[in-house]
Amino acid sequence: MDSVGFHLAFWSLAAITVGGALMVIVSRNLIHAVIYLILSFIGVAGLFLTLSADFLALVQILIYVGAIAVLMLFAILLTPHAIRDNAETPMRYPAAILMGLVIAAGAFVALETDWGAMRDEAIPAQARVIGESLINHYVLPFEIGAVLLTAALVGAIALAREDEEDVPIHRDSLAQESLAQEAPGGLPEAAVAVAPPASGPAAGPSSPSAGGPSAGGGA
Amino acid sequence: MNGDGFPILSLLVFLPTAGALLIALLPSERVPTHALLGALPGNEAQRARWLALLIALASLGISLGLFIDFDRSAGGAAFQYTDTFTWIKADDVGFTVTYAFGVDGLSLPLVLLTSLLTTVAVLISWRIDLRPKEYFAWLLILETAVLGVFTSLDLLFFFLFWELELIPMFLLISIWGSGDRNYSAMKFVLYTVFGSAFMLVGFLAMGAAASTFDMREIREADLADAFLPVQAIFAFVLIAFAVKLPVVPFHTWLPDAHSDAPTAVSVILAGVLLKMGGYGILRLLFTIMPEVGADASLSLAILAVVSILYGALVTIRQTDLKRLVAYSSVSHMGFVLLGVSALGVTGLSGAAMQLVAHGLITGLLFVMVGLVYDRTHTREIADMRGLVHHMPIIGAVMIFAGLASLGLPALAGFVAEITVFLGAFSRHEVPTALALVGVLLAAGYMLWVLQRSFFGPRDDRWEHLEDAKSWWEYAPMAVLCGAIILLGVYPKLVMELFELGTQPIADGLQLVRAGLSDGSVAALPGLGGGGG
Amino acid sequence: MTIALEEYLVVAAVLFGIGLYVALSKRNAIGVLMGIELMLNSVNLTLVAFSRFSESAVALSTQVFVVFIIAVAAAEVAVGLALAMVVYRNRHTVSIDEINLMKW
Amino acid sequence: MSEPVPEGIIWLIFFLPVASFAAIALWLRRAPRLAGLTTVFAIALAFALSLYTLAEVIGENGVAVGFGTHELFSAGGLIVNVGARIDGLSAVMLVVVTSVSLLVQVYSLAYMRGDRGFSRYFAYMSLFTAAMLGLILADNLIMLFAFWELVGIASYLLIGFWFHRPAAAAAAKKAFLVTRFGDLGLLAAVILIWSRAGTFDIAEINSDVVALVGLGLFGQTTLTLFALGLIAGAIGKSAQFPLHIWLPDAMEGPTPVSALIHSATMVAAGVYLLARFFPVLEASAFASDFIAWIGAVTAVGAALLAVVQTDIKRVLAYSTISQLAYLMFALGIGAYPAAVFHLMTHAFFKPLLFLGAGSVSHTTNTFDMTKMGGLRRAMPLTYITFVIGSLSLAGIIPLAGFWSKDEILIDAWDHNKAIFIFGLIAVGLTAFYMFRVISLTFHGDYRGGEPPAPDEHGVDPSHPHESPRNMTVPMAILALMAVIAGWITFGGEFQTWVNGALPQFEEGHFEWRTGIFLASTALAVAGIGGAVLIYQRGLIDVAALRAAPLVAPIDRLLANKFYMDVLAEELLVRRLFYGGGARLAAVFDVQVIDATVNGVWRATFNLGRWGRLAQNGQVQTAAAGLFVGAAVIWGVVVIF
Amino acid sequence: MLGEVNLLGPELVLMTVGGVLLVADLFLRDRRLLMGVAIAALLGSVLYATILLADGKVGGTAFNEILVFDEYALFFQFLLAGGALAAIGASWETLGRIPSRRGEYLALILFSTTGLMLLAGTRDLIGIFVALELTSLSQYVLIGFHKDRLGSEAGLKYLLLGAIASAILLYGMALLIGLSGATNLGAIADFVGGAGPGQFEALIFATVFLIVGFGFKAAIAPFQMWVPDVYQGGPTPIAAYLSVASKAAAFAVLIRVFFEALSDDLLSEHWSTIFAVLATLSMFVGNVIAIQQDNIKRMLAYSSIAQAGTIVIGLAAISADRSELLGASGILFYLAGYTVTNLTAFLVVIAIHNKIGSYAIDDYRGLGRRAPLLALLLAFSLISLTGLPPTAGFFGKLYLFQTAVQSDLAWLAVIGVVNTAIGAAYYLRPIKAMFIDAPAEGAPLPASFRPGAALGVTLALTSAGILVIGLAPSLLIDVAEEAVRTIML
Repeated sequence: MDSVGFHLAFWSLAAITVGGALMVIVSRNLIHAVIYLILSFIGVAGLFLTLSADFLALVQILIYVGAIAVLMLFAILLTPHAIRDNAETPMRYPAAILMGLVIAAGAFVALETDWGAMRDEAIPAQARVIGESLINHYVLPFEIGAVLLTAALVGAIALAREDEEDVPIHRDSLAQESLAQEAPGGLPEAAVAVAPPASGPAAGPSSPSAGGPSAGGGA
Repeated sequence: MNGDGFPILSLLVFLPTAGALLIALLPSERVPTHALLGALPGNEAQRARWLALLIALASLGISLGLFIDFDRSAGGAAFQYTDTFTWIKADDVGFTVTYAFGVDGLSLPLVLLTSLLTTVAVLISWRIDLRPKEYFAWLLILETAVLGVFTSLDLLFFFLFWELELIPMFLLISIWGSGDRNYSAMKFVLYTVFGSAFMLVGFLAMGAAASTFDMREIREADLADAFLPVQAIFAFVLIAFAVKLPVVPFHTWLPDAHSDAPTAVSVILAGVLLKMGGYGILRLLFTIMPEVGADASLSLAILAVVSILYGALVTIRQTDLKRLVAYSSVSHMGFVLLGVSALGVTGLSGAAMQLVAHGLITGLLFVMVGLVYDRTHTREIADMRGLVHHMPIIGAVMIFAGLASLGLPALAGFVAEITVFLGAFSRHEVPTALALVGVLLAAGYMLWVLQRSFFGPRDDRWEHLEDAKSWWEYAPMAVLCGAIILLGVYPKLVMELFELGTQPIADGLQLVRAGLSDGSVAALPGLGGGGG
Repeated sequence: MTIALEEYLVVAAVLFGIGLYVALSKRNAIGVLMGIELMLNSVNLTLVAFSRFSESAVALSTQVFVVFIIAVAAAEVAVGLALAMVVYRNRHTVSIDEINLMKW
Repeated sequence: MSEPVPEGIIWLIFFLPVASFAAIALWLRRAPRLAGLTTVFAIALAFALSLYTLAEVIGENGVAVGFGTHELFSAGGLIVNVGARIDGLSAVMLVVVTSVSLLVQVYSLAYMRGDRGFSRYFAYMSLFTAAMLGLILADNLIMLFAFWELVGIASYLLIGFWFHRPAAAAAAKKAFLVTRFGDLGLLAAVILIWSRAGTFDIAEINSDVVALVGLGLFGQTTLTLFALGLIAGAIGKSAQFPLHIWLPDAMEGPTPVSALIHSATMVAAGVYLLARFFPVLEASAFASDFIAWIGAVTAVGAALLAVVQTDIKRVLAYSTISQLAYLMFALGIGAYPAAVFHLMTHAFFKPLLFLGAGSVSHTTNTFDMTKMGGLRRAMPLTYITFVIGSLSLAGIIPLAGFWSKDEILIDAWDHNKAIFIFGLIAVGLTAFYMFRVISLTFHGDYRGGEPPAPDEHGVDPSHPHESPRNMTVPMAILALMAVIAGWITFGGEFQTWVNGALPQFEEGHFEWRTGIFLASTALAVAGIGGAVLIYQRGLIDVAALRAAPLVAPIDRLLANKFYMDVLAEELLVRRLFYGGGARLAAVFDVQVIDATVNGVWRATFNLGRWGRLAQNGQVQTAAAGLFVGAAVIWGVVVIF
Repeated sequence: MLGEVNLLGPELVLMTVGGVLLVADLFLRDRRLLMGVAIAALLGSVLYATILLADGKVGGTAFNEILVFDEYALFFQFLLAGGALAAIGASWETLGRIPSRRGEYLALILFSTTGLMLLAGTRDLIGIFVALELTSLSQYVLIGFHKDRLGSEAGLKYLLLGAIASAILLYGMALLIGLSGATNLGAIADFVGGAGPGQFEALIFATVFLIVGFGFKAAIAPFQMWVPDVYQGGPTPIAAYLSVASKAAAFAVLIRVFFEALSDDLLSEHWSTIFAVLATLSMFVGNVIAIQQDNIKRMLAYSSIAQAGTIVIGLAAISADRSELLGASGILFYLAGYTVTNLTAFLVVIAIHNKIGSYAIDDYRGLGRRAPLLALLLAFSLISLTGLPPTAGFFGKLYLFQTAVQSDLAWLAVIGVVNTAIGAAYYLRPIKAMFIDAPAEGAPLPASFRPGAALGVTLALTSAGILVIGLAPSLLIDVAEEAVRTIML
């Protein structure tokens, strides 16, 4: 790992990774930010390669770049009225301090810790070994992971699709919102309290409640 | 011997709760008549109060029976009628709660006082027509809690009852009270919880060190290697009792709670709840940690004197009749602390006697103030004048109560106060001498208030007032007056028991003091080794 | 100088810090999600670095772990974006600082 | 020891009035006539038994008859007993109290007729008599103190008997509080002696403890403190300077009450107490001197005040103070038998005077002498008895008052010349103010009395008339006693009986000193003559005299009762205590203690108000919280 | 192989039925049936666990020691199943609002419960992570399930924060794995026992991040900020579920990780202080801010933060010497009592909201007269939360405070009891509103206050639980001790 090429590869990939990430911060356009994010992901994938984790690098590219980043782009496109300037909140100052602290602490730990003996060679034949491991040693997490993905899928669909039959629970009203913006004295809960009573409990499952105008879903 | 086998104390303690449940389950008038329940006579309020009276009388009967049957011989110093089983047991870790009831000479009179005053409270609440079922149910649950405090022999069991009393009190004050009742009820609860919070830590530390919470065993245990210094445990537990007693400066909940509570609750509050503090000091602090008690004696005496004098001074300035009586309690309960600080049988018995005497007398005072308030609808002393003209009987009993309160001989308060003084003087001369002034001040505020509100010319404003005329008004007055006179004329009736009950405590203290004086020869006089 | 574990870990730490900053400072909820992804990437990098260098039996485990993390990250993003869409439908905004109907 | 008197008899004396009190309180509230008769009957019986007791005790030369004690209760080392002690002193007192009480009750039957509180009155009177008898009988300090307090309460109730009068209610309270101030001293003495000597028994204290002091085994200081405590109690009860201020006000009570309680019995209890503990007083020189000087000052001071009063009962009240002061200094200078003797004679002529005053007011509706005058024609019997009483009080030979006063003066001459001078001055003043009263009340022209208040019972005062027989007969009997009661001194037996109460037996004797007789008589006659000349003959214009430049300040001083009442009530109680200390405490309670409690709560509450602001609903704040939390934990690790 | 899968049975039942529900959702809408299936699944899971227990399978491990079926896990399985049952029982009304997605809703609850159960029964960091994410993801969706303004906001907040917390947790795990070279808790424990001085800093760093990650789930301050918003915005049954089940599992995994993996003397010395500080912070933050709340859900949310702080007292006590068992069993006992108590409170809140449509405490005025039973039950649960007798909360607090005192943390117990006093201030508020205040003018006045059958039964069970634990805590204490003993070894 002392070869010049390796050095070059490591440093450039590190630069890409970190630089991409930094550009996510700096970039003034959300779409650009996603692009830089992808760059950073690719950098990480490259670093995986330098660590002989070929399979993971592949997965990294596939999932992060191919799925996650793309999802984000879609999401950005689907929220046309939302701001796109990748602006920052006033939290950026404390965030910067925390960032500094975390990096310092992480670097300190990384550099000062006795990490024990070092291995010379990477483990071989990774894709197959990992696969075997997944269905042997880690079959339980694997199973759970499958359920997790199912749950996420189902959940995302359940959330994303529009259900006209839903009976809204919170009556949205202007009063509620205005109250929410007030000083601590005026509480958003008060608005909930003002809401008219819910429909009778006997209301059938498929019959929408008669109580209150259903203003919940309107986009 | 004494009722072996039959859990008479469990019956006594839980009978009121059972009665409360029964009352709560009584049909209210809104329920259509039931074949069986519909046959019950009277309306909701009538049924509730008669049932409550029945239960209260039953528990009074049991208490009286115990009082008569109690073994007063020298061998009777131990707890009697004990009723014990291990309730909660966490193996290995010493978290054990014993279901343990028992009475000795110290607690029995207080048990009797509790059931007596509860009966009085039920009677004096006869006219409650706001949610009567709930009212009487809570009142009876309150009785259970107080009786439980006086009879439990396990620290955590004691604590359980101690806390149990909060909820009924909170509701009773804030639903049926007057004035700023929510504030007062909340203040009462927060104060008490605050105090008992520290008590709990103290208990836990004791229990952890002794690996038992049983009072009878913990007394023998060595608390020296507790997780807290013994002094800290003592101080922690004392805070709770000082709040309850109350000791200045932990007293400000008392005037608020008293003056805003309904009459019956004021009676219970002054009559028995305050007593829990004094009882606790005697039963727990001095019994379990005599060495610290002996060390703290002077501090307690000083606190007592401050309470007595300061309480009396503040009392004099009160313009509200009920608040005045309430503040007078602060002063009078200072005598309890003074007696306690004396460490000897005399002082301790005097303190115990003061508990009972104050319970009866202040109970009566609150009954009277309540009757007056029911009629005048004001508690402002300045608004009252010449009430005796319109209510001769109430006035007379009020005067009687006032005189009893200022320590008139032949009445219970005198016996208690003089015993306290005699007991305390030999140990704390200057504090006791100062405390004497409290007697004068007590006469001052009592007589002054009588002069202002009961004497003086007729006032046309009060022309419409009626004197007491119902049996349920007479009965409490008669019973309490009778008891006050009886104990004043024949104090041996309970003093005998108190002597029996405080002897072991005083012995423990004596032993420690002997140890201390021996230890004073050693290099570290301040830290007498573990007593017992 | 040898490129060894420490260097990777430092890079990962820096990446984590940047991710943190992004997550804590961006107005757009999707921006926050990006920050989270950066943090997760940093974790992945750490794990893979351990897998490569660490002289112990977990070389494989760490890589498996990374697989799981990537899967979970994807799932999280999916659900997160779905929720962001719901919020957008309700409020026409995904600005984090405006999503504060409930507070105090 | 043989028992000349069965113990039952003694207790019966005590329980008779108790029974009458209980009977009235429980059953006879609405039967006033019966209530009055019950009381009279009970006290008459008690009187008879007292006479019997006295006779038996005389048979024993007045030496104490002991009975066993009965334990009331015990608490550790404290054992409180109940027991009676009969000796010459208490037997005499029993007779005095029951006899005066009996006469006063009879008088009251008429005097209080028609009062709405008739039954109540007799109940209180019974209670008082019972308590007084208990006080006399007590063989130990606890019991004595208990009855001491009960007597005070009975006095309180009776002074405030007409509670609808604000002045009466206030006077009752004042009386109780001022006496209780002194009672604190007594209580302290009780506590002190028990903690040092371990006994309450009067006989033990008088003999054993005093003997121990003599042997140096018991602290002299302690004994002095004990004696001072007793003196404090006595000063309060017997209305001596500076605690005398309650007695004149106490005249707001019904006149028979003043006659019984505030002249003959309760106020004499202070003297009785000191007489009981005479050996203790003797053993403490400081205490003796102290009480002697208190008495001397009070005797003259009160007599001076009596001179300027216009209210007949207030004159008598100050006179009582003055006479009791005589007893005090008599005890102080060691004239124990003389003091008891004067106590007895005073207990006859002073009630007589009060009853006379009551008789006068019965027809004039007032005690204000400026509204009386010339009553001697309308009320001859009252006039005669009143004059007899006054002469006796003034110490004119051979009336009872002379003999007792003379004895005191003789002892004073022997022991302390300065105090003797004070005593002589008091004699002159006494004669003067009494005859001032007689002149203003019975001589001159009738000035019309006071019409009755609309809501009170009363008669038309325009035509004064003699009082009914129920009133005059007791007065006559008392007048007789005021004449003859002093004659028992001649053989010295009385002194012997009384001495019998002391641990060491001492034969009593009668003494006669012509010089002192002449001096006191001269002063008395001068006083009488002066009063007659000034107030009857109008020799000096009193108003002009009082306005005279030299006299005026003195007059103002006297008119304001030496400013004692103002000092005590206005300055000490109202300003310093109520407006100062108590106010401070009350303000402190609200502004500091309760404010702190509420402040703690409010602080918690506000903490929540600010704290919740951190929960600003922003995801990123919450996220920052995660890292801040991590940093905090890290910090904790680093620090600890 | 079946032997291994056998131990996974309870979870497997849930996962399977969850899948079935997802499918059934496509053509079934009968909420009674769907609810029945979900409840049956939970009961089946409990039954399975009971059979395993009876079969002597307790103590076994499976899947290469990733899954462990010990009494500790079993305890939590019962507890979590109970929490889930209550949540489902309370969801009748919620289901009525989502006619087209009932299956998903129920399935997600089951999945989430699966994740929580696995969290308590996993001894491998990877397993823990995946289980945690399974439960979290399901919960994010459930919170936002109503897709209204508050719900979606709550869901998004929860997700973003949860993801950040996960990232932190993962960073800590990664470092721990790198240090120890193992993912199995036992192996990590071996490493920690022999950790060198050069590794200590990193170990602490990792530990801190683990605490943050788990503390987030357990709603310990200062990682609590999501709690009130999420509870308020999400469907109330889910809020109830989060407040008990999620918290319980978080503590389960905290105890297991810290006990089994990180119980080295040098380390645990620090934990004690850390946890004591966190406990103090949580109790004060929760209690003090709760006083200010007017919305009962928000109030209960803050209360749950304070309660978490109380539980952390137990963690601090474990870490201090001598009373390891006491602390852990105290936590288990408290959690059980807290579960029934808080569920009761939430269930009543749901029942009342179903009728009056409000969560405002002010709208509770006069309920004592109009709905005496519900009001009494709410009062009872609040009394238990305060820690007054005769309730589960009373003994729970007693037990935990004793652990603190025994572990030389008397000061912490003092803080705990002072907070009990502060807690009384706001717990009494709804009681006061219901029983003391007169109803406001024009307040909604429904005639009948009967909760639905499912809600009613659940409510009866949970409130009975409060009383039973309050009157006879011994049984539960024994069970808790037994459960803790298995992870002590």
